[in-house]
Amino acid sequence: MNTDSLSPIILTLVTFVPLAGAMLLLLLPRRARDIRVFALVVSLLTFVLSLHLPVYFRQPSAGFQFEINKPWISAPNIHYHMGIDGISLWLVVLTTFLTPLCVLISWHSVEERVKEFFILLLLLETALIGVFTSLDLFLFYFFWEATLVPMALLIGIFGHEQKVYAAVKFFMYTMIASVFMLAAILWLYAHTGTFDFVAIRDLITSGAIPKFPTAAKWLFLGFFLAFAVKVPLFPFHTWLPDAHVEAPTAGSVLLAAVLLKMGTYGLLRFNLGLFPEQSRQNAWWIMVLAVIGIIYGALVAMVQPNMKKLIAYSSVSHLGFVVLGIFSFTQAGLNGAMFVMLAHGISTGALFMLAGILHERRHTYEISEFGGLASPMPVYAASYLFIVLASIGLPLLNGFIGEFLVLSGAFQARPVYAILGATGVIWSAIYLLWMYQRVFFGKVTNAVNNSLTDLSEVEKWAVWPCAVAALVMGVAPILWLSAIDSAVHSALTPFVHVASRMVGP
Amino acid sequence: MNPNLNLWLIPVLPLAGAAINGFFGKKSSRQAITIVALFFCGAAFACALWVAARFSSLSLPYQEFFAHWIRSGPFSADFSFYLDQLSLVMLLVVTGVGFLIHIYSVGYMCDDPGYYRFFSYLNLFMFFMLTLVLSGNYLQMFIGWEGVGLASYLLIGYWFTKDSAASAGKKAFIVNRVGDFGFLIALFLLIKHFGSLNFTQVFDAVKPISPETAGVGLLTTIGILLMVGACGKSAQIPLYVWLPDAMEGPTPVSALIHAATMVTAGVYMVARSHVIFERAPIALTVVAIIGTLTAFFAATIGIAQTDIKRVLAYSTVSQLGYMFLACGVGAFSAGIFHLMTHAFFKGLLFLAAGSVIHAIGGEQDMRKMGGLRTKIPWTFWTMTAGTLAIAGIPGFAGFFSKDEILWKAYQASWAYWLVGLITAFITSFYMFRLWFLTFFGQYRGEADSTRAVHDAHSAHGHGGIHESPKVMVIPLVILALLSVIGGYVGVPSSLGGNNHFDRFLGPVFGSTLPAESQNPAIGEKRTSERETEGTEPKTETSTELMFTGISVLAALLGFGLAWLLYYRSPDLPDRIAARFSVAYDTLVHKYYVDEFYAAVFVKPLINFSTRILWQDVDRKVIDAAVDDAGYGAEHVSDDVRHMQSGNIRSYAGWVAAGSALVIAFMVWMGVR
Amino acid sequence: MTIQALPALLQALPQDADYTRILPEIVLSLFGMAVMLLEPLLDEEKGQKILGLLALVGALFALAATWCMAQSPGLAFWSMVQVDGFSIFFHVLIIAIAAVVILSSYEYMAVQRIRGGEYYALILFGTVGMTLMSSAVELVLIFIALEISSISSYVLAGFRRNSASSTESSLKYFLLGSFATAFFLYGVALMFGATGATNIGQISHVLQSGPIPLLAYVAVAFMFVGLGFKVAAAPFHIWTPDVYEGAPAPIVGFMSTAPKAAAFAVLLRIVFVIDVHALFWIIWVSAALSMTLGNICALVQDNVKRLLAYSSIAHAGYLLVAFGAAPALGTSAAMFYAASYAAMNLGAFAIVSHFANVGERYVSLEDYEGLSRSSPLLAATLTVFLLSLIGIPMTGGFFAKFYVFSAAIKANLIGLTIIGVLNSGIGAYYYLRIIVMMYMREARKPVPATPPPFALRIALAACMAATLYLGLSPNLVLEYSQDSAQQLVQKNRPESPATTSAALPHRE
Amino acid sequence: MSLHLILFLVFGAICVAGAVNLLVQRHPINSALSLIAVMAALAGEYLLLGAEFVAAIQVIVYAGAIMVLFVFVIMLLNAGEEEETKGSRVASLFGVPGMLTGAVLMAWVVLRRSGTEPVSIGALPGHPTEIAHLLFHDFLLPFEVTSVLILIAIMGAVVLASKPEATERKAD
Amino acid sequence: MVPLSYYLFLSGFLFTCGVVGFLIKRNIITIFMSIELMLNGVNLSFVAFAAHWRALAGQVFVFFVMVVAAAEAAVGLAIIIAVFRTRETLNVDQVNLLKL
Repeated sequence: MNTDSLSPIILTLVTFVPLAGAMLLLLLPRRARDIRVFALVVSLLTFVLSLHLPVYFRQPSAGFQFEINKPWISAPNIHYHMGIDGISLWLVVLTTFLTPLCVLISWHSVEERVKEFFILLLLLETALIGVFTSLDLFLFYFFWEATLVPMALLIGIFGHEQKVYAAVKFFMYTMIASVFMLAAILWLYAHTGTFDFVAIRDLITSGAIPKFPTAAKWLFLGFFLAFAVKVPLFPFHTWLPDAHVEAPTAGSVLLAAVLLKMGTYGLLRFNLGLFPEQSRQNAWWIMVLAVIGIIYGALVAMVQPNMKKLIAYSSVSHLGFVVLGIFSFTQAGLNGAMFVMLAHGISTGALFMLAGILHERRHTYEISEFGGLASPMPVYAASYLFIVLASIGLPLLNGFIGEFLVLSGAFQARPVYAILGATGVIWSAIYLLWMYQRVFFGKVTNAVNNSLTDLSEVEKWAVWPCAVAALVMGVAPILWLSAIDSAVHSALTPFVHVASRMVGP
Repeated sequence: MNPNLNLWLIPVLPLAGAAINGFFGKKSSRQAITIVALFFCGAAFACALWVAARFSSLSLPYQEFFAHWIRSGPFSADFSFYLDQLSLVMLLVVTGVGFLIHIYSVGYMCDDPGYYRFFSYLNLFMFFMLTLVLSGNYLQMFIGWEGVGLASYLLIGYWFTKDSAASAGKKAFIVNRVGDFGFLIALFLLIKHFGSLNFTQVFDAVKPISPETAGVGLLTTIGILLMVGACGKSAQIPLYVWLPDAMEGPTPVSALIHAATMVTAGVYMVARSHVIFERAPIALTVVAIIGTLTAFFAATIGIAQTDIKRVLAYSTVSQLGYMFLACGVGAFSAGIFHLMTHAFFKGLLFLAAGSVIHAIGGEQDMRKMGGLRTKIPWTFWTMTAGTLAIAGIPGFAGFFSKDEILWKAYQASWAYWLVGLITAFITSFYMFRLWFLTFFGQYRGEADSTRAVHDAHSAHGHGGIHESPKVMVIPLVILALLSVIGGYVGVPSSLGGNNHFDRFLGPVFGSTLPAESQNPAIGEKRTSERETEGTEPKTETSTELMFTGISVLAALLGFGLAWLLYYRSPDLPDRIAARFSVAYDTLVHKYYVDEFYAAVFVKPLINFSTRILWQDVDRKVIDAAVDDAGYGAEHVSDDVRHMQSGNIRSYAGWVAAGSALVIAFMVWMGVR
Repeated sequence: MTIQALPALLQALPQDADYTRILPEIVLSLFGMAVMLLEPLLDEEKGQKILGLLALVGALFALAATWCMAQSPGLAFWSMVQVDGFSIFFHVLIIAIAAVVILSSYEYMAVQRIRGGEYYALILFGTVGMTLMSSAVELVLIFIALEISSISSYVLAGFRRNSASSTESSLKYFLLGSFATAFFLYGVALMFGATGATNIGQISHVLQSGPIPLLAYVAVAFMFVGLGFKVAAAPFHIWTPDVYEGAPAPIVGFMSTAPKAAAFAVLLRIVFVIDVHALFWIIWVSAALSMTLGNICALVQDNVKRLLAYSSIAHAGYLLVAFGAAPALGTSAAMFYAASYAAMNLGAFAIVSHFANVGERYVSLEDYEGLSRSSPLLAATLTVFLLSLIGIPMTGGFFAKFYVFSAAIKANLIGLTIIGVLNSGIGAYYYLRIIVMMYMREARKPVPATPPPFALRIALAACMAATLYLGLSPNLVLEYSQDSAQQLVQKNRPESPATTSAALPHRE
Repeated sequence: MSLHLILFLVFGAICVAGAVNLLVQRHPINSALSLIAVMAALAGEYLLLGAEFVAAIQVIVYAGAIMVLFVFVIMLLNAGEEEETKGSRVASLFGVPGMLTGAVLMAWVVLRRSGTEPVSIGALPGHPTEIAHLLFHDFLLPFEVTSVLILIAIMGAVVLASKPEATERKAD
Repeated sequence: MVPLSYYLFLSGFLFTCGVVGFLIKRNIITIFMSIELMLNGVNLSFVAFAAHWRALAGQVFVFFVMVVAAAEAAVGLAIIIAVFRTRETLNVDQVNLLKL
């Protein structure tokens, strides 16, 4: 292994540096500026550390890397087992990439309880990274649940008018769904004696678990329900618009960009990884839900009067693509799903930042309040347009690659679904451009808007990295895909016979 | 084997220009912006010329790999470039006409506050268009395909404070997306069945397939889906609605994007995919029918329009229909030929129209023009050249190309020919109508153009009707020249030429069908073509000549009618319109297609989404179910807690009852 | 007595080891008496602190004594008490609870102006009863110990004797408690009738050496009623909310943890040592009912104490789930649960009692509005406890739940586990309401918020440390509880080494 | 029918009558007196079972000391006849029938129980010495622990029954 | 001779009477007396079983029960006094401040 000495502990570092930062932040005096700078430094440090991962990632290898496996609790056999493969690698980097931007975007928008805000943000980062790096089911669930609290608090404390409703709804919805996963995890532990993902997967593959065939159906559903709510797959999506609208900008960003990916990541890693047989059997209706999600999310997004709600519903639509790709069980579909996850993270994250910037100035998200903003805020308008274009899947920007791969993969598996899903290409253009037109074009109808200031330096630093990332991902997706491809290939190994059966005419 | 041409430079140069202007233009001087924009566009043109110069020494098709783009399992799509005769023609047209229009724009846009933005967009468009033209696979082509759509969106909505402009831009993008949907599905089919999107690989895989004659086979499906894409981009029925609205953009944009280059991308794509289409006769028929119908309908609409640019827009739609008709009957080279000549004369017409608009301070309504002949002579004369070219007056570029198409159409079916002929007549009519209305008679506009207009010219310092500056006139002249002589590269043999153009493209469109399985219809035509090239029978030539005569006659008739109605007795049209008010209204309202779309697709969709999906399904069903679960729990809670009555005796009662149950159960267990 | 009889007599006397094995109880009693005796001698105002300190020192000494006790495991006083890992665990737990309660009572007593000599003494004496419950293996002793703990609780519940609600809670607790005790006692009598023995070991031996008489079933039923009442398991939970609402807040913290832990210890001995399989379904239903009723009723409560009372019912339900599992696993899970529940619930009640202020005026949810602003640290601390009660990772509550459900699933109790996890999901709602009040709403009326005094801080720090420790590094406690559970289960049934999970009546 | 049985029935009848009377009487004093009668009769039953010492204690401690306390409190609080309040439907709808069912079940269980043999006076060595031996040897610990219980009871009674002081009253 | 079951019946009857008394009586003191009745019933069982098993432990148990009953009586009556002091009533149905 030709990696440097940092590799064995790098995942631990990346995961827990934000936590350590949060702890230190606790001790810092309540001076807002210091706290912001400190949070930024911590999150940047995490990002820099996380860059170690792609740099030293051994491309052709499909297994887990940077693994660390130490016993944590002996009695239930819980290990501190972390590791990443091509699938989780980029999600980790996505998280660490977005957190500094979240700090920046909150620079001025959070004026009260600054300390709490950044502590929660850093805690959330730790939990999110933990979700993606855990290879022990217990550890995974541990981090999975741990994401709930900071997120709910971010929404509930720093949110807008209906914040409490949204926070509670978010919390309860995902909490109740994820307990089913807990039950499934417990079942697996009870019958395998281990929480280790790899070990359980091997046991399942070798058919060594008694009673597994009868239970698998329910276990699959247990995992699926938790993930489906998180994704959110139609019809489990209604928490999302509320949560998004009420959340503070940084919360929305992380919620859309990373939290939702926990669901799709889970589907990919656990539902597909542990229950290939059941995944195959259930794929048809899950794909139906995904397609409904794509179209439904888009149509509902189209008619939203509230910018953030619109973006939220667009997430439902985009995540539908991801699920469609995942359950196509094709190389292209899964690659695409992974890529959509990342692309959606960047572009929707940026969209929420942009919406937040507007909210900071006008304290509203109502589209009808705006109009003609391109005149007073040209840079903002241009940045917004760029991100919108990325989001509607313009080639050479990040959205396209994923959608294309997903749809072509889905087309190989089930053409009709893919065709229906492909209408999403039209819908996304409709709702985003329509919204863009209403907000930015025309004359300034609302006199207040004339005096709006353009992007500040801090905001530029927050938004533009996303734009650059969107462009780079669109032009050189190969940088990402090469790592994803091999991981997906091995994830699909159990499905080879499925795929070959389906590709026929 | 082949020298490295570095084709990637050609698209990347304008991109650099766009980036420089986009990022730094705001603070740069106008001169700097102009220099950057023109330099990079001109450099691309120069490169194109350089490539053309070296073209003969290449073994074709010339391919150039630049970088990997997407790789997923066995599938991969790369940044690669593909050069053959077809793309060379397109390359030259795009860079050449594009460069001219850039020059023109310098004058036209000189007072616009968003000057840098405009050139940035324009350069960006060049980048995408060149990417489209030069791409070596369908996916990269799709980059350009979508990219030009984006540029079009940006440029149509260039004056974004105008609601109509913003809407038009959005409409263009969305309608194009509908077409792209078809395109994408076609690509998926290609991937699924051929595993690649590279032109060479796909075509090599398709070539052994015999033509599908019956049913909707794979290639037919692919063909039709590609045609759907082309319909969007090239504004064919039923997706043509965006193009007339696109005239909200600045006139150079209309000339460059919505006349000369972008809208022809569909034709280019169909021609590029001719290997597939040749094997899908049904798809070809669809192409031909769509082309014919579009040509006819758009032309009829053109009759009644009063906005000078809109007339030209419908004319563009109509001419694009011709090109598709050509492709549909298998005469791809004729289609490309018309594409080229059309780029010249329609670009010219738009620029000239722009010059007219410029001259009279932004007015676009022909009813408020008239008598401009003497005031803007350069514009008048160049416009005349363009009009003659499009009307199909012999000797001008449009004549040759249109004539070839009609002839090829006749060979496929007389119906195509007939409709095409009528269209030619109408075309001639409305073009001369425009010509007469604009340049002859009395000036009908307000003497002093002080009215607020939407063009940037409202702030224009120089009042009164005036000729455009040199920087605008020079491109006009060049294009006028091209409109006159452009047709001579492809003079059909029947007219004494030897059809250089057709021959030049021959290697591209040469029959790829396996000899034993030739489609009778196409096969025959092919045979006849081959004969035409060699020692063609006399009868064929004479028939062709006769048809040429007929079409010339139609053009002249059109001129005559226009002369009669708009020069001789200008009050006649109103009376006719009054007499046939229904028909006239229908034409004025463009057959109510926009209204139809709004009523059938847009409004129901919005209503459906708002009322049913959002308000009912999302809020009242799904979300309400979630909330009700919560409220339900609270209700249950409220009921259940009445167990806690506060009365000790009740509590004891619960305990007693509970213990009775426990005891009973245990007794049962014990007995069992 | 003749001199010859002396050796026999000496042998008949308790040995040193016997005293060592009840050393904590002795220490506690002595300190209790010391507090009692000292009280009249001290100044009324200033004496309170000294008495409290004395009680605290007593508790700490008792902890030390527990260490001594742990050095000599075995039976004492002719098979009255048994010192094993199990009882040591509960000794430490209960005494620690007492210490924390004493700490958190200082301020409360001062604010409520209650004179505290008897108060601290009662806590210490009550602790004696509870610790004895955990180590007693003789039904007589269990009964007496149970009564000690109960009667001291009755009195403590009514300590704010001017308050109607406090006396009412005391009365309700007393009447219903005695009622339930009578059931328990009847069960003991029947068990005695069925087996002729009152020692748990003997009973177990008798029951397992032959067919189980019908009377034993009934006896277990009655005993379950009594103990179910003590642990507030449905349908015998009904007293809990009223009593908890009326009783002084620190005492509620005490009552909801220590006597419960002790009662669970007894129940564990009865269920797993006597090992009556027939109880399985009753426990199943009771657990399911407790969880569901507790959680459902808590949803709409507006009084924090009452809300936490319902939550304690729910938690009793979760704990009961462990009883359905295989003995070794179930016991250790239940032990762990008791410990982490004690940590988080005590902490929560300590804060509630701090906020309650004079006359327990501020105990409604509304009063918690905007607390995160007026006293951020306390709010954060309470949040941690509430999160632990919800079962969020990094807290003891998460692990406790996880361990219980894991044990249950291992015993194939899938239905109960599903009910349990669903309940823990639903239950999150009402804890969340408190958090919402503190963090997401602004205060609408002034609620006096004083900084917590030193003693309370220590108490909170201890609870917090325990909660986090159990949540992050539960290894030590888990291993200990597993070992002692193993001992408990194995030692008493040498003749049936196989775990009973296979022999249990048809489980799902 | 032996004398033994007759005595059992006589004492039993008093017990039953007393218990029922306790329920029927409206005034607590009457109930208390009925309870005393039950306890006295029970002492008789203990004698029949050969538990002389228990019988004696029953009379002294239970019927004597405890019931005196009851009567004393009744007097102290001047408790009158109880009012008929409709307080609890649960108690009458679920509690009483439930308990009666339980009683019937119990009776059935007792009936089913095999191996019941009759016992008589003196059949058991209920001598105080032996009881003392048990109490001070085998049951030494519970016996000692009882002192704690009594201590608590005393303390509790003192705390709860004493008049609240002025400072406390003010606080509430 | 008297069968054991007779004693058990009597014991059960007393216990049941106690329970029923608890459920139907309104006066707190009477309710408390019902509890005493229950304990007495239990005691009878103990003594009967002690006779049955020839085991004195049952009788010893009765002593402890009596002690407990005495202790309970002391505390219970004190509580009743305290309640009476704050409520001025002995009717159990009116002691329902805490509910729901």
